[in-house]
Amino acid sequence: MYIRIAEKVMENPETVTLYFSYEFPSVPGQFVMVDVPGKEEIPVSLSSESSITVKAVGDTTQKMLNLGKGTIVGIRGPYGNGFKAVEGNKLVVGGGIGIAPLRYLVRWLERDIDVVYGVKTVKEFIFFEELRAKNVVFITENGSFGEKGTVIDILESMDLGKYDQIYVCGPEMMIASILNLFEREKILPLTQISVERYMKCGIGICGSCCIDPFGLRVCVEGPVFNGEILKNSEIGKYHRNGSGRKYVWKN
Amino acid sequence: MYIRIAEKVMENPETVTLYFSYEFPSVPGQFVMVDVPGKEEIPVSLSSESSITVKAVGDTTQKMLNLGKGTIVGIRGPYGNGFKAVEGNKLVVGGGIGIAPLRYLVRWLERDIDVVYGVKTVKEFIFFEELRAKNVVFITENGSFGEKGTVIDILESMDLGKYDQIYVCGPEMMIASILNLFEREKILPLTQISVERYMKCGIGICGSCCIDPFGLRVCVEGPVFNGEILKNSEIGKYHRNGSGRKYVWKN
Amino acid sequence: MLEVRIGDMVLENPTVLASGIMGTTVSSLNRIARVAGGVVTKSVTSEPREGFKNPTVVNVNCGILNAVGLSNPSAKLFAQELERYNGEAPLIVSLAGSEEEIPELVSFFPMAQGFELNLSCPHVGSMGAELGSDPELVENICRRVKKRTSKPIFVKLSPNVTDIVEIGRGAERGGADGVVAINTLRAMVIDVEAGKPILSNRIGGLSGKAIKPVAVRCVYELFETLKIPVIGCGGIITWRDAVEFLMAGASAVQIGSGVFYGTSIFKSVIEGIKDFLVRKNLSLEDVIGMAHRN
Amino acid sequence: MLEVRIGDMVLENPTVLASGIMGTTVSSLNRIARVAGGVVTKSVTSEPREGFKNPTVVNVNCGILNAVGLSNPSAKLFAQELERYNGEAPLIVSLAGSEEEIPELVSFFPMAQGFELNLSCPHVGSMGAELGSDPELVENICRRVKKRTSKPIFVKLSPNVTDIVEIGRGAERGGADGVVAINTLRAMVIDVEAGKPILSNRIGGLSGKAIKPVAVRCVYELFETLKIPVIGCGGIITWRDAVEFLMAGASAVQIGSGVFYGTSIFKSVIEGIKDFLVRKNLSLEDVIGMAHRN
Ligand SMILES: Cc1cc2nc3c(=O)[nH]c(=O)nc-3n(C[C@H](O)[C@H](O)[C@H](O)COP(=O)(O)OP(=O)(O)OC[C@H]3O[C@@H](n4cnc5c(N)ncnc54)[C@H](O)[C@@H]3O)c2cc1C
Ligand SMILES: Cc1cc2nc3c(=O)[nH]c(=O)nc-3n(C[C@H](O)[C@H](O)[C@H](O)COP(=O)(O)OP(=O)(O)OC[C@H]3O[C@@H](n4cnc5c(N)ncnc54)[C@H](O)[C@@H]3O)c2cc1C
Ligand SMILES: Cc1cc2nc3c(=O)[nH]c(=O)nc-3n(C[C@H](O)[C@H](O)[C@H](O)COP(=O)(O)O)c2cc1C
Ligand SMILES: Cc1cc2nc3c(=O)[nH]c(=O)nc-3n(C[C@H](O)[C@H](O)[C@H](O)COP(=O)(O)O)c2cc1C
Ligand code: FES
Ligand code: FES
Repeated sequence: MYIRIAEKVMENPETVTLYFSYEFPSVPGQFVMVDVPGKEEIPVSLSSESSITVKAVGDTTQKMLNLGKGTIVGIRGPYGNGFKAVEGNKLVVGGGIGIAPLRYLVRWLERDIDVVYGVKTVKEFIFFEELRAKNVVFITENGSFGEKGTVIDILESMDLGKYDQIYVCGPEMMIASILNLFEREKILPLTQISVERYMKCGIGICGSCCIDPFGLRVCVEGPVFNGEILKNSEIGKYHRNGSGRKYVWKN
Repeated sequence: MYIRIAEKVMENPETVTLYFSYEFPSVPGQFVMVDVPGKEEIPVSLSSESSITVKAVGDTTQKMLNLGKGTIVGIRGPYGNGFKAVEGNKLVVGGGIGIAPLRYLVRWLERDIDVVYGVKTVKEFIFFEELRAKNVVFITENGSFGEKGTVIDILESMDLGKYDQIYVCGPEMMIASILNLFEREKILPLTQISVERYMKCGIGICGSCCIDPFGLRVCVEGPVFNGEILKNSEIGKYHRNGSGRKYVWKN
Repeated sequence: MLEVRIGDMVLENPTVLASGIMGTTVSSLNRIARVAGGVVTKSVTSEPREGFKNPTVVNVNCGILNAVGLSNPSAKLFAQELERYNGEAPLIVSLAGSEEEIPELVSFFPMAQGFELNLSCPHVGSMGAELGSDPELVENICRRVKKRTSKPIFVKLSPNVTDIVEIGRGAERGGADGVVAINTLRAMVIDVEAGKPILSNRIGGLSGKAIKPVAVRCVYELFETLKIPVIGCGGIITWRDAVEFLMAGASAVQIGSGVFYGTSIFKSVIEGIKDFLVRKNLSLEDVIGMAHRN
Repeated sequence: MLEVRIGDMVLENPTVLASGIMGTTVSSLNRIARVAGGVVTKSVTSEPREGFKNPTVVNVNCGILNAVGLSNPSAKLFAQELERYNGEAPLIVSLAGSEEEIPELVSFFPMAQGFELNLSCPHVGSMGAELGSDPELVENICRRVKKRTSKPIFVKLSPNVTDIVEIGRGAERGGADGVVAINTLRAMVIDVEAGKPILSNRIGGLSGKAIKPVAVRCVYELFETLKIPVIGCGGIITWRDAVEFLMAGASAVQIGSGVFYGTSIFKSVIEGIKDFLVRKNLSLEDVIGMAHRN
């Protein structure tokens, strides 16, 4: 599908939200493959029914920051499983750009949600006004706003036992620490964690997004997995690039 | 679609009705392409929602007489436009095996129908019991049953003006005479006449069933045409074989 | 706005009826000529051909499979048929046969405005292979046909070759005024209930939706190398399909199996192309070959 | 009931995972091996290859178009990966590269139970053409690989040739234990809004539903001439599709794009074939090549 950018919002100097005048039939946690003119096609989560939010980390994402309103981009999807809604108390945990799909999730879950949202410095916060209306703990590593520390620091200080479900998205090292914490707390089964892997097809055939040891495809069986499935997986240990070559995460 | 012959009824020594345990979504006048194992694929009208009735005139039709119950035949279709129902007094005119689609039509129209049905000798009548329950004039050329003469003879003696619609199917020479008669009676616009042409695809692409001068495809725009369209056409004059070569009808 | 010129031939719009589709009688050609930019007849041979037994044409998943077997009443009888052509769009007569036969056929058709050489028939002599898979043969046939006529000639290319561009080059060297890509893909469908191929000829040619990406690729490759115009054909159903072919480099497009969806397909493709050009503020020339420039 | 023997290789059932589909990591191969009769890995080369930029795989009408570009982490790294293969079905390693490179790759894979030679990559030296379009070259490569291994080897055939049987014969002469037909059809899809080909590599390979009739025809033709087994591949989604291939002469079938419909496709094809055999009171041997006898 080729679709025009209807609106463009710079969330911070390195993050943009692109709005389309089209609502993707979707649930939060699902992603689309976005073909950026002149650059590559990359997977990006929906940050609402009709938007994506991208942080510039390389060539393609940088280019996306500079796409003008009205530009036509190629979009395939939505793909993947997405988050599942549950009844009861819910905690949403986001780190960095990982807040993008969680913003859609928070809108969708509507109530009984606490949010923990950590970034490095205050300038990185996005969807700030929207989230602030919710029950949110803002965290910065340098203490420039909200609590000082990492998301893990805060989670360790919280009573996680009171939540019926915990939703997580963020950098892989944060997820790795969270998996350890949740294991210690014996709450892995109550978690839904979104992860990222290198993707080509997005539709479950090329195999590039498979994670060890079960060969689960992040694009089909994921990107949202139960914490138990991820605990003894490659997540936090290594990942693969487009050739399938393994790269061990440097902590 | 491949479908099993559920029931087989010999209507007379050279005509068989094959019943399938499947009701074709169809209207009377539509036909199917029937692929007879070991022989050719030929067009045959539906004689009910779930049957075809075939007269042995050559290799393939002869073979069909001998197909056993349970045999699997290939069927494509239903194709073509079929008859249209109208309100009011209806006359159904059949000659020879042309009664096959008309039997389905008579069942479908249900009421306000007169039928004129002519054959050469009494042995040729098919669906006799079923039709006799209706208001039918049976005709034989040799007078062995019913009125003696041709269908035309009888039609000429009737008050055709009282009918709101006249449906016709039968041998091409009969149709040619009927077209002349209807023209004289100025009732061509009130007629629906089913014709036959050599067919290959049945789906409107090969062009083998096209009739001059408008290039109408019997398999798509037909086989049922308004009499006005047929009046100055090739019908009754010539037809083509599989190579497209013209053959002038010998009267 | 949609007029195209291919060699000396002017088409009012870039849609052309493909060979073998409603091309057996002049009245069906007349019918399509009222809308299409041009019409190509069913391929004709010097001798009459009954063709294969039915089934000869069947619907398959995503397309149509056919093995009609070049049925035609002979060039002589078909020429009589074509005398009543209404002339509402250029008439292209499709010729088939051996290297010797094809050039002989030209003189039968004074009413033709061009000829299309269908070289996808079995090569007399070298069993099974097609005339159209030998670039030298293609070149020679073109030369011989060109000697017989000053009207534009087009070579209909088969996709069943290792390198379609090589064959296209042969046509160009031989003086062809354009190539048409593509004819059908060799294919087969087996009925699992009957345990045998559905077509009486077993192997047939696949057309329709299924072959469009192959056809677009062929047009793209030919456009890159050839100087003569390329006419696209294969799986065109909507205006989008047609535009894809134009962007790949086709100067015009032929529609075959798409007629299954109705003879109004020409109208809808034409209108769709028009709307597209207006919406994008482009001319037809801008669009032709655009994918090579982007 | 569904066991097949191809050369020395015994498959518990005739469904095999096609190369390049979920074949990059051993864990995904392990996953499929639990159901399928065999698995083929992603093609591997001597040097690591990043492959083409995304988009490399897109859904098209009736199929999938891909130009992944043989991305792989190199034979050496991939062999390390495969050490953890669970052995639940024969593992066939797909090898790609030049005439010289391919035979060298064999020794990296002691865990392989067979090799598939993917000869559809550009022929080093003769620009653009594929190794797999030259029967002599195919014969030579097979001979060279056979010298390195006593395990069965299969040649994956390209349909983008004038005569696939000729290539199959080359493989047979070279000592191949079977051929796999077919790899993807050269194809292209252009996005009309952007005015350019969708794949970053522009031209890609078409797979899925669209190519099934072409693949069935190839298998049929190969079975008629070759003595070695033919493995069918191309557009298999349902058990009916698989049976069509068996009837055309395939001893086993590979499933690629069909995995799009779920990894359970193997199970459903296997169960469907079983039901069919029971219903028709036939053995697998009865069905293989049946369309040639009917
Ligand atoms: C399911 C999923 C959802 C995502 N959602 C978002 C989102 O909402 N917002 C956002 O900003 N980013 C998101 N990403 C990450 C985003 O895809 C990468 O940031 C982007 O691909 C980087 O491309 P680049 O060309 O700018 O950088 P590059 O310099 O090419 O790559 C930077 C890093 O991005 C990753 N990456 C590159 N290409 C791919 C690819 N094809 N598939 C997966 N990862 C890749 C690699 O880890 C690479 O090292 C998501 C990724 C996945 C898998
Ligand atoms: C729309 C339509 C509906 C028909 N409905 C019936 C029906 O309900 N019952 C019935 O008995 N017959 C019907 N027919 C006629 C039937 O198709 C022919 O009788 C049959 O094709 C003869 O085939 P054969 O091999 O037995 O004889 P052949 O010896 O092959 O042919 C005898 C004659 O049948 C006609 N014929 C042969 N092949 C075809 C073909 N492919 N398409 C059209 N005509 C052909 C030709 O006029 C030929 O001269 C219908 C025909 C058409 C076009
Ligand atoms: C029933 C049928 C008959 C055909 N007959 C011919 C023919 O006589 N000569 C020819 O060159 N091509 C013939 N073709 C091929 C078409 O002209 C066209 O090249 C092909 O079908 C691909 O286009 P499409 O997908 O639009 O149908 C025939 C195709 C069909 C479906
Ligand atoms: C994404 C993708 C990647 C592929 N990679 C390879 C490959 O590396 N080697 C190979 O021989 N075939 C490769 N193929 C071709 C498939 O193995 C198969 O031959 C083809 O897709 C036709 O089968 P299908 O219609 O079942 O997919 C690939 C196909 C796809 C769709
Ligand atoms: S991206 Fe291809 S399988 Fe997930
Ligand atoms: S039978 Fe082919 S067009 Fe009517």
